[in-house]
Amino acid sequence: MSAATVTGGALHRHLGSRAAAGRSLLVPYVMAGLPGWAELVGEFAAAGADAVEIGLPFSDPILDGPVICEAAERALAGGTTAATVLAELPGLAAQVPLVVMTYSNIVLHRGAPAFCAALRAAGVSGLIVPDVPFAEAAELGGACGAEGIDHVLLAAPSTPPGRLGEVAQRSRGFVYASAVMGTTGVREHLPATAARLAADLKALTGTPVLLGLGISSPASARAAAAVADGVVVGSALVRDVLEGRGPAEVGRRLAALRTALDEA
Amino acid sequence: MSAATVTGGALHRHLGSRAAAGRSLLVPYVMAGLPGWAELVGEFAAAGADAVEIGLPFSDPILDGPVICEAAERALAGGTTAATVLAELPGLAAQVPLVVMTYSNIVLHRGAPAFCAALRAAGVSGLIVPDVPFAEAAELGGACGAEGIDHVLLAAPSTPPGRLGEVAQRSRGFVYASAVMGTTGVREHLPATAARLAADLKALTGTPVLLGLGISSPASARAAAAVADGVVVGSALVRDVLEGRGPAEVGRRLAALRTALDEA
Amino acid sequence: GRFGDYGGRFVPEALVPACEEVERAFTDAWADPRFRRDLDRLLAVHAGRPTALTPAWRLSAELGVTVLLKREDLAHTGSHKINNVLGQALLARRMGRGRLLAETGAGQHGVATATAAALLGLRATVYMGERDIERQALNVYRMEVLGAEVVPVRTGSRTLKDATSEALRAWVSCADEAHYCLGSVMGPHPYPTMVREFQRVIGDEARAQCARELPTAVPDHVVACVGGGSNAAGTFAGFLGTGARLVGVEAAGGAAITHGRPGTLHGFRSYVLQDEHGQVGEAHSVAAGLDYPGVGPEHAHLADTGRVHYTTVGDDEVLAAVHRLARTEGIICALESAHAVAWVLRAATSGELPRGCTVLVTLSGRGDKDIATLMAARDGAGDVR
Amino acid sequence: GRFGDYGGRFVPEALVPACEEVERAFTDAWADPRFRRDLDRLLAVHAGRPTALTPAWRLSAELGVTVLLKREDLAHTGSHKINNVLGQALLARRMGRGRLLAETGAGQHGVATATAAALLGLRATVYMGERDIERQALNVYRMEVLGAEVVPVRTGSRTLKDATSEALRAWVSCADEAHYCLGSVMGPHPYPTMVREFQRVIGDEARAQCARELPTAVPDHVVACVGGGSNAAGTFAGFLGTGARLVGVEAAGGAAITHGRPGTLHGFRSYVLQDEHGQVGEAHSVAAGLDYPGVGPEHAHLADTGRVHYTTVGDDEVLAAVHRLARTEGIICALESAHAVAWVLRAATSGELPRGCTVLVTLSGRGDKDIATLMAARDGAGDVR
Repeated sequence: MSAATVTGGALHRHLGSRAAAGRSLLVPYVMAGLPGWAELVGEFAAAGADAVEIGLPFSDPILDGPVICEAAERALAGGTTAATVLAELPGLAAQVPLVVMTYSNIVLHRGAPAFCAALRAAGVSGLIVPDVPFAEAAELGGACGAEGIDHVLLAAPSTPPGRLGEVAQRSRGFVYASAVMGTTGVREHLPATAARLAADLKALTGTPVLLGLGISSPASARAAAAVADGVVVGSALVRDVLEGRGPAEVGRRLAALRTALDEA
Repeated sequence: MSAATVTGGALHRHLGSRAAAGRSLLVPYVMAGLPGWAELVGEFAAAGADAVEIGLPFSDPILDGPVICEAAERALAGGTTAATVLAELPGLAAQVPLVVMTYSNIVLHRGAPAFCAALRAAGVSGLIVPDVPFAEAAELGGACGAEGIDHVLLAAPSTPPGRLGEVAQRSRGFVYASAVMGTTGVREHLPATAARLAADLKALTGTPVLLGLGISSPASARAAAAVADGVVVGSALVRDVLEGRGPAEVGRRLAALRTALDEA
Repeated sequence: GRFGDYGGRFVPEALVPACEEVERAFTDAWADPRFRRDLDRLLAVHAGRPTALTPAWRLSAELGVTVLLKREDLAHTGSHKINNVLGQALLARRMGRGRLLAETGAGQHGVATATAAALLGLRATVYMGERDIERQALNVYRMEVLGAEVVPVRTGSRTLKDATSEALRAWVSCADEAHYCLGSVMGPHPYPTMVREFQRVIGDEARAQCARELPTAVPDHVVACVGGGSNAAGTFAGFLGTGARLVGVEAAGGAAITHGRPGTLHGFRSYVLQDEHGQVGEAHSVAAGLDYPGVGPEHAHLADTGRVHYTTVGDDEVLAAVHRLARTEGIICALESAHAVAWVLRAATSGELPRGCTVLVTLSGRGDKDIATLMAARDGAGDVR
Repeated sequence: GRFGDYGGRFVPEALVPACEEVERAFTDAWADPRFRRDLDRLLAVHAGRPTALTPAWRLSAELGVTVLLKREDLAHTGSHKINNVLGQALLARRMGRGRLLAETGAGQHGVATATAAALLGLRATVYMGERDIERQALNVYRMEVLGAEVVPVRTGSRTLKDATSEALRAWVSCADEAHYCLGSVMGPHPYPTMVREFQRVIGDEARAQCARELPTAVPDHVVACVGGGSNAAGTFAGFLGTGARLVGVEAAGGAAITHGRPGTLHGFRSYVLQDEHGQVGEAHSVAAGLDYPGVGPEHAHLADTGRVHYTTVGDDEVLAAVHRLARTEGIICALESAHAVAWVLRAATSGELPRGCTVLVTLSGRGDKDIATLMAARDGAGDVR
């Protein structure tokens, strides 16, 4: 993987053109395997998602807070595997690009090339693996590139300037900017660390910069949209699912976020 | 205390003359403070005891087995002290000499001279302190001598020949020959160690040699009498008391032993 | 950061700078004679090093094999864990960190971390699975007496694996003020290397002691139990350059090398127990300290290259080994350590250890913590011995 | 066999030859360089001696007094008891005895005896009060794992005092084949002398270590807890010939010297807690190892001559001392040892220990055995710290 040869795939083009048109991007997260998850993808598309992140549950999710941890446990307890999820995805006829998020062992278990080929076959256009940081990403990035999967990289408030530039330039689809030093989870306000990281990243790349981790309310989404190209929202939506809310109801929460972003 | 100056007191003369007359001596033990103990002294005298051993209970009786240990605990729990016992003794008008048996701390607590004076005042004529062996006996022996109390010494199967001679010559009243390497308690047969020790002692002194520790049945008493000048009987009688038998009944057990000895 | 295909730094980007800082600080400290002197002094005057090398006279006579025991059970807090935590605590102070984070399973590493923190005036936060907290109430209270905060972990199986995940998560949010004091030769680079270096004092001491004790200077076999693998890594470090045959003994129910396959967990790539879908399994051993589904990456490499022979023993053999060693040598070793002893018993019987050979066995810790487990095993199964 | 008015051999005539034989054998062995070499080697390779001398840096800074800790808690089995039992077990083997008898209270001496017996291939029979057996189930099982037989004692208060009486009784009937391995500087001659000599390794080591550690070579104060008094006797033995002020700290509820009067118990004359009729009392301390109503006869003599200053501390101070030491130095010491620490805390505050002075404190054992007691104290009384 060299900077010169990496070009964007479908996700990259889709989000890039929407962002260029001035739209604040909204990428919600679905934990695959929870009740109604497949319907939820459609609801999110209908509610204005620009892409949907599909979480493949892993037993030891070290970047995830209590909500996603519990969701993963439930999904695993229900027999969810990467294979069952990828088999279902083509049937969803999703109206938006799909981005898989999972941990490195799930990828490594099949081998990165085979895993990426399976993603492609399932119609997935992006991949996020939070425990493969930039320095470990060469093999995975190559495998993604070979299958036309956009490999989304994460940046964090602690990422030093030099590496921030590399992450910004290599990430495809979008740059996942961690709004906070912490795990996924519901937080009341946009953390103070978010604005600077987003600004730094935007100065380094034309790829959309999305803030994630802890963004849950219309207010914080609006605040994030003011400094970045959009947001990733996970725990707030997954919590709804865990609490028993149906796809339509969860879709309404996303619609409220869409409204907030559009008003920003 | 030098061998030349030690002469016997009342106990010494009493037992010496009876033994010389061919009588097998019988010295039963009473734990002072148990129910009916005072009456028991009279019963024992009536049943043919040649002297009665009065046990003053001590909290940590290291030469005593389970029966006497339990008796001591009960007596102490009932408030028995050396003082209460010695105060009662004169009222018994005992028909035989009384020998106090207790442990060194009870003696030391008052000081040996004061303790021996109290014994004399209470009409006691002998003293056995099993945890004052010969080598530690000088002070106590002197105090006894000063008050005319016969200090009974113990010999054991393990006592080496040299010291056996000294014990035999210094002991007054009788020589307490430990029939067994062990504590007080009820044993079925006369231990094999008894005969040799008794014979060795009898060869060393004219003072009566009484076997004690574990002699409980008429048969073992008879066997003991065949090799020694008599027996000390404790646990078998105390067990009767602990089991609730009254003075008259316990006296009958002693009478049976008396009969056995007289038939020997 | 690599041992062949293994190791690496598979952590969120947010943690990479913290790992890099630990790496820089450790590299710098390890080359600094003053740091080494300070650590050596702490190990000597506080932890009681050097630990003894005990010839197991009666067991040796029974087996026909000369058995030497490296006595980490005599180290302060009862196991080799203290070697590593004193090193990391000194490093944390050097880095200006005021707090230690740690994961713990049965509580041994947690107690050691709390101890080092108290000694150096640092705060300590120990993550411990809720199930382990219930099972190890005494160790929890021990940590509290030492002034540490014990945080219950309620995710997953609520045991060591989850406590480790939680400690990594917590570190993300406080890496600027806290040092993650990881307890074994695992985790993201530089931990596997750093912890091995802090534990190599076991092997270095044993090497020198064997040279005095044995006519051959070097034992024929060097044996240690392997969970995460820190006592084994420290032991082997002293003998990799010799001709000694090295043997790592895993718990049959937690044998990442023997029964696992390559994977990533807790920031490193190594052999990992996992199901056919890549979900990490739970380990099950009578020894709580070996209840870990992964193994340090250097062990994975040493297994692949064949320099170390890894094998397993089962719970029954382990319990029998505790009793055998207790009755022959007067040492009740930890159930973890008993895995190494059990292998020696088996190998001496089978002839894998030829008569007259010499065997160094690291006793990683003492068995005081395991007495209740031994009692339960006795009461539950009459044939334990 | 005498220390002033104290000591002696107040045992039944039947036991005198056994005591004499122990005396002869000990005198002979102690003068035999080979015995000394064998014992020294066992202490080194098996028990982990020398134990560390730990400067208590943070506590010293807080108190304004230099505190050095002699770390018997690091010795094998967790206390200084191992020094004595290894000596007596070697002696028993030299005397051709195949079995050790011992009394135990909380179980520490029993575990140590069982350990030494296992190591030397002897059998061990440990007498233990029925109440203590109930309270210390883990130590009972530990002894059983080591192969010892634990005999419940049902007389008297069913605690240590009664276990000692029962062990003496038992010895009467088996003195030809068993050695009575008494656990402290008490009992009939030669035990008080012999046990002190086996424990003087504490003081001798500490003396040499202080000479290296302190500019003044000898500490100003030497402090140890006193129950029966063996760790104190061993410690003081190294410093009687120096100018150090020696301090023995008794438990307020078991202070034979401070609250007792002369008497005889278990074969020796010394200070004994007793009622106005000469019945021996029960001691009560949060530290089970100090629950003994007597004290070694040499201590009685050292108290009378004034060479050692004996004082007491109460349970509350002791519990506070455990916590203070844990939080400043990372050492959870035994409740017994905490008596010595508690006195230092008090004396540093009151000015009895002037600022800048040096204090050696013997930590006789580790506190692992006391964690349940500490938890109960916390739960029972909010003001323990």
